[in-house]
Amino acid sequence: MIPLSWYLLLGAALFSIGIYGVFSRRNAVAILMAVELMLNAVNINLVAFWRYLTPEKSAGMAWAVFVLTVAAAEAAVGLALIISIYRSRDSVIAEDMDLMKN
Amino acid sequence: MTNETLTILTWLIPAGPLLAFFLIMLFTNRSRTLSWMIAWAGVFAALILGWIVALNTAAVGAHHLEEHPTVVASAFPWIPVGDFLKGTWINIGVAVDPLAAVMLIMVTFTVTMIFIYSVGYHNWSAPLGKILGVPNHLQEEPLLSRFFAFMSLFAGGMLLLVLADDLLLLFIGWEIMGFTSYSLIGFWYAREYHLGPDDIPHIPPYKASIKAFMTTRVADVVMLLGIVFFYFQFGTLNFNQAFTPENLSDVLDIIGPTAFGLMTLMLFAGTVGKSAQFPLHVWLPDAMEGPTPVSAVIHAAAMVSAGVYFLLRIFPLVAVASGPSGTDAVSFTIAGIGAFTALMAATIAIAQNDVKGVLAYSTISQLGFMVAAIGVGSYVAGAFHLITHGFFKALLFLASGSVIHGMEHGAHDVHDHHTDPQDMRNMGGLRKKLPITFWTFLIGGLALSGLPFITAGFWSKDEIFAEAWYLWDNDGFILALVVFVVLAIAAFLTAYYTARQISMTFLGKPRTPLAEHAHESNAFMTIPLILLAFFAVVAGWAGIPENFPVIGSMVNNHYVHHFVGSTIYKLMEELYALHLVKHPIENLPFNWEPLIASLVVALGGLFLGWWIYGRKPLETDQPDPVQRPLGPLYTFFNNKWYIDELYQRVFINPTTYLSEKVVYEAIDKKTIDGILHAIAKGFYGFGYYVKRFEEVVISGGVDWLKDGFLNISKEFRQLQTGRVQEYALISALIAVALIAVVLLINYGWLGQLFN
Amino acid sequence: MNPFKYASQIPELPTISPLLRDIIVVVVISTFLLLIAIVLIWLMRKVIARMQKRVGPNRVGGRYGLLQPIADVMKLLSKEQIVPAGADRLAYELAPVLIVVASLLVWAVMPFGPGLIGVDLNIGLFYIMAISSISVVTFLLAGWGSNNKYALLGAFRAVAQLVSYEVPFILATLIPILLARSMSTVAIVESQTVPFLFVVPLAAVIFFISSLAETGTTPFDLLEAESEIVAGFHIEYSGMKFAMFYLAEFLGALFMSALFATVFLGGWNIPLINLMLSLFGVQSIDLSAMGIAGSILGLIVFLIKTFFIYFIFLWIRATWPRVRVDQILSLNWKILVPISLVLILVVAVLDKMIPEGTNDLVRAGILLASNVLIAFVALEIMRRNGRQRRELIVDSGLVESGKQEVVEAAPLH
Amino acid sequence: MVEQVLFVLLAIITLGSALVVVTNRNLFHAALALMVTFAGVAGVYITLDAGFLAMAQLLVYIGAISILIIFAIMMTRRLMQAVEAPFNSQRWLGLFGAVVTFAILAVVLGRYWSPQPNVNNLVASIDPEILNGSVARLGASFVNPDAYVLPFEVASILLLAALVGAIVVAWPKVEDQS
Repeated sequence: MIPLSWYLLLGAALFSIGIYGVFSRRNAVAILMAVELMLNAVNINLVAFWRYLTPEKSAGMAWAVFVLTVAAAEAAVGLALIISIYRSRDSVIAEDMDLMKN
Repeated sequence: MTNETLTILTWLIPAGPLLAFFLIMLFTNRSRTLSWMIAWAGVFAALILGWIVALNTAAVGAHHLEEHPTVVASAFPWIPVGDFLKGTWINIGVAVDPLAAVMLIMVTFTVTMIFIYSVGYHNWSAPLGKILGVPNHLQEEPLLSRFFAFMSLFAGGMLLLVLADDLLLLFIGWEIMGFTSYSLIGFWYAREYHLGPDDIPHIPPYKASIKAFMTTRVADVVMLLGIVFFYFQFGTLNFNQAFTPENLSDVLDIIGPTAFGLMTLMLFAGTVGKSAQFPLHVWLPDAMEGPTPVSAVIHAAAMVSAGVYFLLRIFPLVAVASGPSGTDAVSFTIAGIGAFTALMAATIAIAQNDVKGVLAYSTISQLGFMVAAIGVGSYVAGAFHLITHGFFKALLFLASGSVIHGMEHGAHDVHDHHTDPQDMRNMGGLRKKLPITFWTFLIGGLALSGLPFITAGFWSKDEIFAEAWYLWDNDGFILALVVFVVLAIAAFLTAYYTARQISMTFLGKPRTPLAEHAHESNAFMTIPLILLAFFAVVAGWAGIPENFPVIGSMVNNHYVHHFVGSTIYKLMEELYALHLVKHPIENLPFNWEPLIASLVVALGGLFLGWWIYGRKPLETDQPDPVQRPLGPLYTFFNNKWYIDELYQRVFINPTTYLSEKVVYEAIDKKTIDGILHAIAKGFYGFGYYVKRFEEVVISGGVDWLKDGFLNISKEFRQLQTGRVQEYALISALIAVALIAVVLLINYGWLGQLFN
Repeated sequence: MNPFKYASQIPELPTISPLLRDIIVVVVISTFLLLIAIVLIWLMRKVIARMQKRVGPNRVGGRYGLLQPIADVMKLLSKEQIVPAGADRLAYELAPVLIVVASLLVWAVMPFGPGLIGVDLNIGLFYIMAISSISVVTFLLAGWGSNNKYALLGAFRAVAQLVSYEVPFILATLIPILLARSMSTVAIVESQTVPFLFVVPLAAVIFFISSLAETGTTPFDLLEAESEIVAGFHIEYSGMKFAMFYLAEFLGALFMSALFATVFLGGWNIPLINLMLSLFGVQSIDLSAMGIAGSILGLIVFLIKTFFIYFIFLWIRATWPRVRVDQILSLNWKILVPISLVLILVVAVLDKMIPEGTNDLVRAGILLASNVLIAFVALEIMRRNGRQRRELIVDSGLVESGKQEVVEAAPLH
Repeated sequence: MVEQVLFVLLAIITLGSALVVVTNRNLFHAALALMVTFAGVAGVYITLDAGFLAMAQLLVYIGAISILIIFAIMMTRRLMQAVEAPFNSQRWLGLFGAVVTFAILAVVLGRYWSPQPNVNNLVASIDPEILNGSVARLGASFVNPDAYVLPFEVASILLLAALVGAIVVAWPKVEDQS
């Protein structure tokens, strides 16, 4: 019997790792990967709560599925953006994309 | 057929053309073929349904109809008026009684014929070069879809008017026709004329359409006032509810004969405008600028008949208003206008040279016949002449269109685009060139001039004469005698100018190369002519009085009289019992005088016309034979009694002068603008000082402020690195910090967090 | 804690602890597969050889060359392991292992017979799809790892083809799931009193085509088109690693045929037998109730069906030419996917509309009619498009095959 | 007990590979580690009796998203090979932010859900029927107007929009294709 808090801790840790990746990686693709990590962390929490609090309902799973969907869409569009930026600016480094500077 | 089915079918009659209009306008206006096919479908549906309904009505039988004239009556509440919670609604509804039935037969048939004809007519349109804005010869009409859309809308409006059971719906159909007639008369909107000296003077289509629209507006405003008056008095717009003996007598008692007559005349004004009676007839000849099918549908089948039909609809009102307890002014006005119009138009027609112009004026005069007949109180005769005239006048217009068409072909072949193909002086000898057109035109013309015993026109005119004579003979109604005489003269002239027209157009030998090279139109145009010719003859036989010598005993049933008469038979009986009308709908005894009169005028007129024009046909450029004998009278007729010029001087010039000089110059420019300029100057002065203040104080301060912000922003701009991650990090850190603060506040100090 | 319920156990066997039983099951199944792969190799070579008027392996092990595969394995085992220079070692080593693992994992939910199943997941088919999507990754690993442009190209092709053909594959699998109202393979098998092949033939056809593409056999074998990209993603692999790819390929083909047999041919059921018997009023037989005998009988039936389908695979492989990349993709996106979407809609609505308790034959007939109708309409539309395409080619005057590609590929951009 | 060990193993795999994802210099290996993370999360789902979600995780994340990411990596390959610092200037600040976030989350968790088993009476063991029916309930709730039919439709529209948008964005310019 695994306590709920273990799952929540796992989710929190995964989330923090994702945050770290988002803030500190230079490559846009890497940033995207980190975002996926964060989404997974969220999903873990959703499913854990579903299992432990309301297993007879389907709210947790349903929202997990929605997060899955959103992640898929986000990855598709994000990668498309990255590739088009790479085509136009020949770089996928997030720091180089500072057209709004000053 | 059950009554419910009949009701549904009745509702569906106008639906077809209206639906066709929307379909063409919205979807198929790109495809010409699809458009006219849809239009055909609409009118054919209307034709079939209309005839089914009409024949079912006829099948009920006159005796039963006399008791219950309204076969189909269906209505539903439409507009809430006043205290509509109590259910005072204006209903929209249809009703079919014998009068509507005969109208349905005539209108649907002629309109369908005209639709068929239009396809053939428009596939080869007006000549090359002479006219702007219209397709070249042997080219297809570019706006065919629009044409058929408006024609369908027109047909729908007419059917709506015929089937309407109350004044409002009737007025709606009336106005729909008004608008569509405007847009159809001005169909070739880009036409401009460069008239030679000897050309027939005519104004371009767009002016003609505006003229028609404005003229009928004048009438319609009065008519609308009349409708309001009617509703105010009767409390309903429905004919069957309004025209009960009680209502009529009550209203007559309440408002008195004068006001009653006034109401009737206000409604009658609508007819004057729509049916082109004397003061307002000027729009109709110019309306000939539209394509010939439009002329046919406007001046024969639908629109002008609508006026008379409306007059027949409100006939009980007329009868009561001019009845024993009414005023004779009503009948004098109506019959007087009708008779005068008939005579005037006939006189004008004898001096016209435009083949369609002659027909236009003859239309006016025939409508005068009907109006006069109704004025003297002969209901059936008016209706009967309305129907027969619808048939043969549509025939005549279409045939004349075919003639013009042939002439234009000739014009194309000889490359002569300056001779007017509509001028009868340029025709002649077309009998060989256009055989079908000739024979059908001949039949129509004979019907118009009332060739005895065969044609429809004879029977309907004879009916009018008989009625008028009977009224004079029986109760010494002096007006009836006047009408009788005037109409007899008009009929004589009618026969005369018909013979003249046929002779000038078809007989003799061609006077111009155009006529030389003219040739017959295509089957689209000739087949409707033949069908219409059939009806132009046969339609009259339904109206042979049974007491007519020899023939009457053969037919032995005055069918139209009983059928149409049964519409208001019962009502008139009751009104007669109340001494509100002079006499009910009754069978006339046979009299020799009207018969002899109509025989004489018809045959005499025809013979005279033939004697002058047909016996030795005109040569090229030979002036009109009657020009010299008639002298100034001829020019007077030829210039249409100078009525247009009169209106120009009396109405239009003063109006323009008023608006130009008084309103624009004096009031607007001088007075109002003066005041405004004064105010403007004042504000200029004020504004100058405001400007100074603004320059010195405000903008100065703003500049100072701006510089300050500029300097500050120079410093702060460094913060904006344009890196997403930095922004995200900063915002996240701030959020984390906030959360931390909240938590610390919630949980007290860190010390007691983990216990 | 484990939500998955095991299949109905065979009573004769002694009951043992679940963990031990799991291990036994895993060992048995994987051994069986690894062995049967050898048979498959021999079968393929023999059958294709006969179809091509050759004799095929006939030296090693009797005149039928029964031991030929063993010799092949020996050769592969004894070969030298070459690692290309500049290879990404992690990916390079991981790929063959992963692909074999994936191709073995899917068999866990395959019902060989009554009770003969690794684990009866209530989401069995979904599990299969998920695992087979893993195998896509391994191609990328191999292509990327063995630092070689042909390999990378092959990997790209393979991934493009597999990922896009997963769509009609899944859609076509959804239809039996709809009809059986369950994703469990056992439930699907048991619900097929009439094999779904005769109920939704169109779905079966789509499934078959996309399974051909999934396994990358002819006519969809672009991922290892020897003539274009030398051998696809596993060009740089040799010896046992290559053997693993080889093995995975055979297992994949066999698995697809087994899946077809399960989903559309009624698995270990003897087709239509219960309907026949019920027509004669005889007591219907239930293999799952007949204990071990039933299990063996079911296994035999299942294997017969599976190998029949596998034979059809070989047949196509031996006879069909290869198609172009753009043709593959347009076939997928323009034909298979729309048809299967429409089919799902129609089948779902019809299946809801047919009242419960209708005779299975009637239900099957209605669905069959709808399938035939949709197929006819689809064929009609395709015929129209084809004619337009031909006219386009003829008008453009490029009729010789060389330039035709340009014209046909044009609409894709 | 077995389950707890299993869970700990899964957690270690997941977190470790996640760390690899965010720290590894070679993006391709990072992507591989990402797949491992996804697989680990799927395992976590299985321990949570959410087999369906686990499979969906495999199908979507490993089968689709990872493939996409690897494609992107390969298309931008030239840059991958160029030696470059994997981290930007603010890595330490980011690390700090992440740690603080984790700390706060941990504090809140510790406050509400005690790490000891069987403390706050949760739904410990439920009959397997409910769990077996969970997928069916999920599907029903997606098409149930009282439940999630609207978000479901919105999600579908979102996917469509993403499809179109991705194609449009990544489409080569007109001058690119000869």
